[in-house]
Amino acid sequence: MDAHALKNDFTVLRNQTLTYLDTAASSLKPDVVLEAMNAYYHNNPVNVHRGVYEMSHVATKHYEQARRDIANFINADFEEVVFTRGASSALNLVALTWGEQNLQAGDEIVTSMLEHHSHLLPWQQLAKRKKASLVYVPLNAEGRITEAALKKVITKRTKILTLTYVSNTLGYKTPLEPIIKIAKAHGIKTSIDAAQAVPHTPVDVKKLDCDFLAFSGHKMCGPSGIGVLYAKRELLDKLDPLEYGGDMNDRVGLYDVEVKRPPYKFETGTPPIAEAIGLARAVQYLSKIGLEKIANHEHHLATLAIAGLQSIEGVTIYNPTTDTGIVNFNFDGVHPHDAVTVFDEASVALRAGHHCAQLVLKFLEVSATLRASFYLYNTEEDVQHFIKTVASARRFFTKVGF
Amino acid sequence: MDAHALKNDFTVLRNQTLTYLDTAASSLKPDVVLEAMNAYYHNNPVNVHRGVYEMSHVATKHYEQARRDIANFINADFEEVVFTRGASSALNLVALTWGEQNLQAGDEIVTSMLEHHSHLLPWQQLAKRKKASLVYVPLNAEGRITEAALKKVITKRTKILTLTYVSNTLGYKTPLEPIIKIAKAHGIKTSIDAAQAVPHTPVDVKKLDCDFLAFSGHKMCGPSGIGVLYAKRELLDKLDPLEYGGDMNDRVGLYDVEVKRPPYKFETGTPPIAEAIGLARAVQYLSKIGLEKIANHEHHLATLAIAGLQSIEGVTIYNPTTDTGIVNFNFDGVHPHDAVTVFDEASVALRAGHHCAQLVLKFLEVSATLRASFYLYNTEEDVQHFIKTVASARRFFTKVGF
Amino acid sequence: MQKMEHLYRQIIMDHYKNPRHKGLKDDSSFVTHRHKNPSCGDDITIQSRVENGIVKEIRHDGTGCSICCSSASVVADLLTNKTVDEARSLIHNYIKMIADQPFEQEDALEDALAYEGVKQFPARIKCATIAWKALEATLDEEEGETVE
Amino acid sequence: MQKMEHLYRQIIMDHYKNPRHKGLKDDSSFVTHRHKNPSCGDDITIQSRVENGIVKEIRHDGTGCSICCSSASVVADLLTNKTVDEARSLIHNYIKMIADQPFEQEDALEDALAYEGVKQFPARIKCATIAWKALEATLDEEEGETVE
Ligand SMILES: Cc1ncc(COP(=O)(O)O)c(C=O)c1O
Ligand SMILES: Cc1ncc(COP(=O)(O)O)c(C=O)c1O
Repeated sequence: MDAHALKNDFTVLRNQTLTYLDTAASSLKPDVVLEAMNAYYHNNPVNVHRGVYEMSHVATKHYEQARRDIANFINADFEEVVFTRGASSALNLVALTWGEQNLQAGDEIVTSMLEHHSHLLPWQQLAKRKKASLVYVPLNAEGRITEAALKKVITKRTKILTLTYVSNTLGYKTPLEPIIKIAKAHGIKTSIDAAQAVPHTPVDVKKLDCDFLAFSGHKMCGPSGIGVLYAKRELLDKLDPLEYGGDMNDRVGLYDVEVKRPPYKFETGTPPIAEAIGLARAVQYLSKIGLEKIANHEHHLATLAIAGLQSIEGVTIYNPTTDTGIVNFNFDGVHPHDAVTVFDEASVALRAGHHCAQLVLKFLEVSATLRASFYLYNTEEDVQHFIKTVASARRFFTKVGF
Repeated sequence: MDAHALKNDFTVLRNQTLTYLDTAASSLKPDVVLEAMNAYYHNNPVNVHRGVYEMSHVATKHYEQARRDIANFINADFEEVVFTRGASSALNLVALTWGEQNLQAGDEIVTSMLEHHSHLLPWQQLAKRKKASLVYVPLNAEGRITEAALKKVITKRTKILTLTYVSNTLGYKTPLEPIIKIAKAHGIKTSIDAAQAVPHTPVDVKKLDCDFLAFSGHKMCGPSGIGVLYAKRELLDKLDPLEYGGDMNDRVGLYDVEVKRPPYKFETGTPPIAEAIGLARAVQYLSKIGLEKIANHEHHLATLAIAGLQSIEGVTIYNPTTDTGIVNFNFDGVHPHDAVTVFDEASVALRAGHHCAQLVLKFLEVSATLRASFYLYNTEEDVQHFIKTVASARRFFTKVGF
Repeated sequence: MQKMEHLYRQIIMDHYKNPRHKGLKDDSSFVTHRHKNPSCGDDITIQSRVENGIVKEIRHDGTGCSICCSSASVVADLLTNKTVDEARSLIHNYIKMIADQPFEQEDALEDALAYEGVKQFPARIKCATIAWKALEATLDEEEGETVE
Repeated sequence: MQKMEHLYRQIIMDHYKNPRHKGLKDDSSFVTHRHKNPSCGDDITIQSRVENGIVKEIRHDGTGCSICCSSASVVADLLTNKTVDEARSLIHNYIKMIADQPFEQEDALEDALAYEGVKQFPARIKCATIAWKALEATLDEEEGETVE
C-alpha cells in the first residue's frame, strides 16, 4: 500500500498543507465516498421502501445493497446490520433494549476504565436504574484489559461484558477472542465497542462470536450521520424495539402494532440513505486497500513516532506499546491545550483533552493528554514532521518558561 | 416566485424528464445544499467540539451556526434545537423522555387518526407500558381535527396532546393555535409533528406556544440523516436524557455523571455535522424564496390538480379541500400500485400505499391510495402533465378491463 | 402504452377478475404461509396440501394489486397436481423469468408466461413473485426445512 | 514561532506560574460561579464579593491551559476595587479585543492587554474568556439578574 498515493484520494490533503493526526476523532473522507453520495442526490434523491415507482426502487436497491456490503465487511448477515445515527447511538441501543429488557436488580455488568463515554455511560446509567452493579475489570500496569483479570471479576451474577475492542486513548487491542469464549461458557452476553477497530483492522463478527458490536461511519472514511449496530439475529428477533413509527411495522391498529423482522424493526423513519451509500463506498475503498495492510501501516508509523518521542526529553508517552496507530503523550509541565496550538501553527492536527474517556485519564492520573492517531493517508514524512514539531515545541515551551 | 427557474437549482430536474410529485415522502435537494456539505467534506472534514486546533474550531463554528440558523427559521432559541436522526427519532424522543418521566397509569394521551405512524406508535406503545389511555379525537366528516372535537375529549386526566400540524395523507392543517391555547389553559403539554409543516409554511414555535415540535431535513430540501426536535428550554432543562455518552457530559465518574446543558445533553456522540450544515443551507434557500410564497404556490397547484381530477370520471378524490400541496385520490376499481406504474411510465413520480398512516385509510375505508404532493419546483405544466396522465391511465384501465 | 399493455395481458386481468382457488380452508392438512410486501401493503396468504409428494390442492386469499392477486390464482392453477419437485422447478424458472435471467420450461409455465412483461418493471417484481414465494415457503415447511 | 511568542507573553506566563488571588473562600458573602469549556476540560471557578457597588474581592481556582488559568489571575487583579459598572465595561472591552473587534479603554486593560495575541488563534478564544465570563456571571447574580 502506498500512502503517498492515497493522499491524492482526499481533496483536503491535495488542497492544504496538513498533517492530519486526528483520525481517532474522525477520519478524512476520500472523494469517491462524496461522489457516491452526490450520485444519489443527483440521480435519484428520493425516499426508500415507500415508493413503487422506478426511481424509488433504484434508491431502495442501492440502500439495501449498501447494507449488504457493510454486512459482508464484518462477516455479518444482512439482517444483523442495523443502521443508527452513530456508534454512540448504537451502543445506547443495546443498553436501552437488551439491557432494559433483560437486566434485573443484583445483576452485574462488567466494564472497564478504558471505555469511551459512549460505551460506559449507557451501562452506568442502566445499572443505576436497575439497581444492578457496574463492575470494573482491573487494568494491568500498562492499562490493558487481560483475560486473567477478566476471569477474576466474572461471577454467577455477571450478565454482560461491555468492552472496547480498541481503546481510543491508549490504542490497546483487547484480547476479545479468549474473553468472549469465557463469556459464552458462562452464558454471559457481550457488547463490543468497535468504533476504533472496524476502521483499522479486519473484524469478523462470526469469528469473534460477540453478541453486539458497534461502529461509526465517520471514523472509517465514511460520512457523518451514520453508525452500525451489529447484533446476532436471534437477539434481534427477541428484542422489542426502542423506537416505533413508520417503516418498522407491518400493520398498525388503533391500539396495537405488528412489527417487521430485523433489521427493519429497529429502524423507524426515513433512514440515512445517502449516508449508508457513502459508508458502503468507504467500505469498498478500505477493502480494496486491505485492512491488514492498513493495520500494519498505522502501527509502523506509531512505532516510528514513539521512537521519535522517546528521543526528546521532557515528553511522557503513556502507551509505548500501542497495538495500533494511536500514540498518547504529554509535554511535562505543559497543558495539552497550550501544546496543541503549537502543532496547529505547524499544520499538525492533534487531539488534546480527555478523549471522551475520562476514566482512562483517572487511571493515568493526568487531567488531559495529547493524542496522535495515524491512518492510511499518513506517511513516514508525516511522522518526521510531527517529531520535528514536538522537538521545536519542547524548545519553545522551555524558552517561554513553562 | 418562479418555479420554472427554481427547477434549475436541482440537478435531477435538469438532467431528467421528471414530474416529481412525491415531495411529501422526500423532497429533492438543490445543488447549493450538496455544495455546502461538500465544502465541509473538502475543506474541514473533522470532528466538532473535540478539537482545539483551528480546523476543528472552524467545523464547530459552522455546525453551531447551522443550529442557530435552523433555530431562527422556526423562531426558537439556540438551546431549544436538538438534532436527531430524523422526525421519527425526534418524536420518539419526546415519548421516551417526557412521556416515560411524566406519565402514570390512568393518564390520558390525546391523539388522532390522522397521525403518521411515527407520531402515533411511540405514544401507543408508551400508553401500553404505562397503562395510560390513548384517546382518539374524533375527526369530522372531511377527516379534520377540529377545536370543537378536541374540547370534548379533554378531561382532567389528559396530560398531553400529540397532534400532527399537517396531515401527510390528506394535507389538512390542524387549527393548532386555538387548540394549544386550550391545552395550556388546562396544563396539558403538546407534542406537534411538523414534518409536513416546517418545509411548506412559516412555523413560529413561540407564537404556536407548543411544548415539543419535530421535523426532518430530507423533506425540506435538506439531506437525509438529520431531523430536529424543538422543545421549550424549561422542559429540556428538566428532562433526563435518553442516550448517554461522549460529548453530552461535563464530568464522568466511575458511578456517576454530570450532564451538559441543553441542547448538548440530548446529543451524545459525533453529531450529523455535514447534515446540519446542509440543512442550514436548505433553510436559507427556503427562506430566500419565502415560506408564504411556497405555501401559496403549492396550494394553487393542488387546487388546479383537484379541478382536473374532478373533470375525469372514475376517479375519487379524498381531500378536495386540502389546505396544502397534498392531493389524495384513487382510480375506482384499480389498485394504486397498478396505477402508479402507469404514472411511472409517464415519468410522474407518485406515492401509492398507506403513506405510513394506516389509520387515515381506516377512516377513509380504503386499503391504499395515490398521493400527489406539490412543492416549490413544481409548475402548472407539471399539473397539466399529471392530469393528462390521469386521463390516459383511466382510459387504459377501462380498456384492459379493470 | 405498449409496454403497459404487455404488462396487463388479458390472461392476467382474467385471473384478477375471476380468481381460481380463492378462499382459505380451515383444515389442518394444509400448510399456510402469509407474505407481505412491506413497501406497499400487498398481503397474500397461500395454503398447500401435499400428499405423497404431490401438491393436491392450493388455496389463496389476500389483497394487493392486479399483478399480485392474479399471480396467486395463476400459481395455484399451474401447480395443482404437480409433484413437489416439479412445482419447485417451475417456481424457480418463473422467478428467473421475472428477474430477466435465462430460464427453462417455457411451455410448462403456461399462463404464467403472461408475466414475462414484468421484467421491464423492476419495481413490480415483488408483486409478481410474492404468491410464488409464499407457496414455496409452504412446500419448504411440508418438507420440514427450516423456515424463517 | 513569532505568532506563538506573541501569544505566550511574559506577563501571561508570569500570572500562570504565580497566580494572584488563587484559592476559593468558604464565605457566603461571595458569589461563586463555575464555568467549563466542554470541548477541552478547562474548568474555572470564580468568586466575587461586591460591597456598595464595588468589587471588593475576587478569588479563583481551577484547572486548564496557561491562557485560561493565567487570565483568571489577571482578571482578578484588574477588577478588584473597580465599581461593578467599570468592571462590566472592562469585561466587554476585553472580550471585544479577543474577538478582534474595535474596543476601548486600552490603557485601563493593563496586563490584560497581553492577551491581544489570542485574536490570531480563534480556537483559543474560549480559553482566554472563560474566567472573565465566569466573573461576569457572578456580577449578574449579585445584581439579581436572571442567570442561566
Ligand atoms: C407527518 C409526518 N410525520 C413524520 C414523518 C417521519 O419522518 P422521517 O421519515 O423523516 O423520520 C413523516 C414522513 O414520512 C411525515 O410525513
Ligand atoms: C472507542 C469509541 N467508541 C465510541 C465512540 C463514539 O462514536 P461516535 O462519536 O461516532 O458516536 C468513539 C468516537 O469518539 C470511540 O472512539
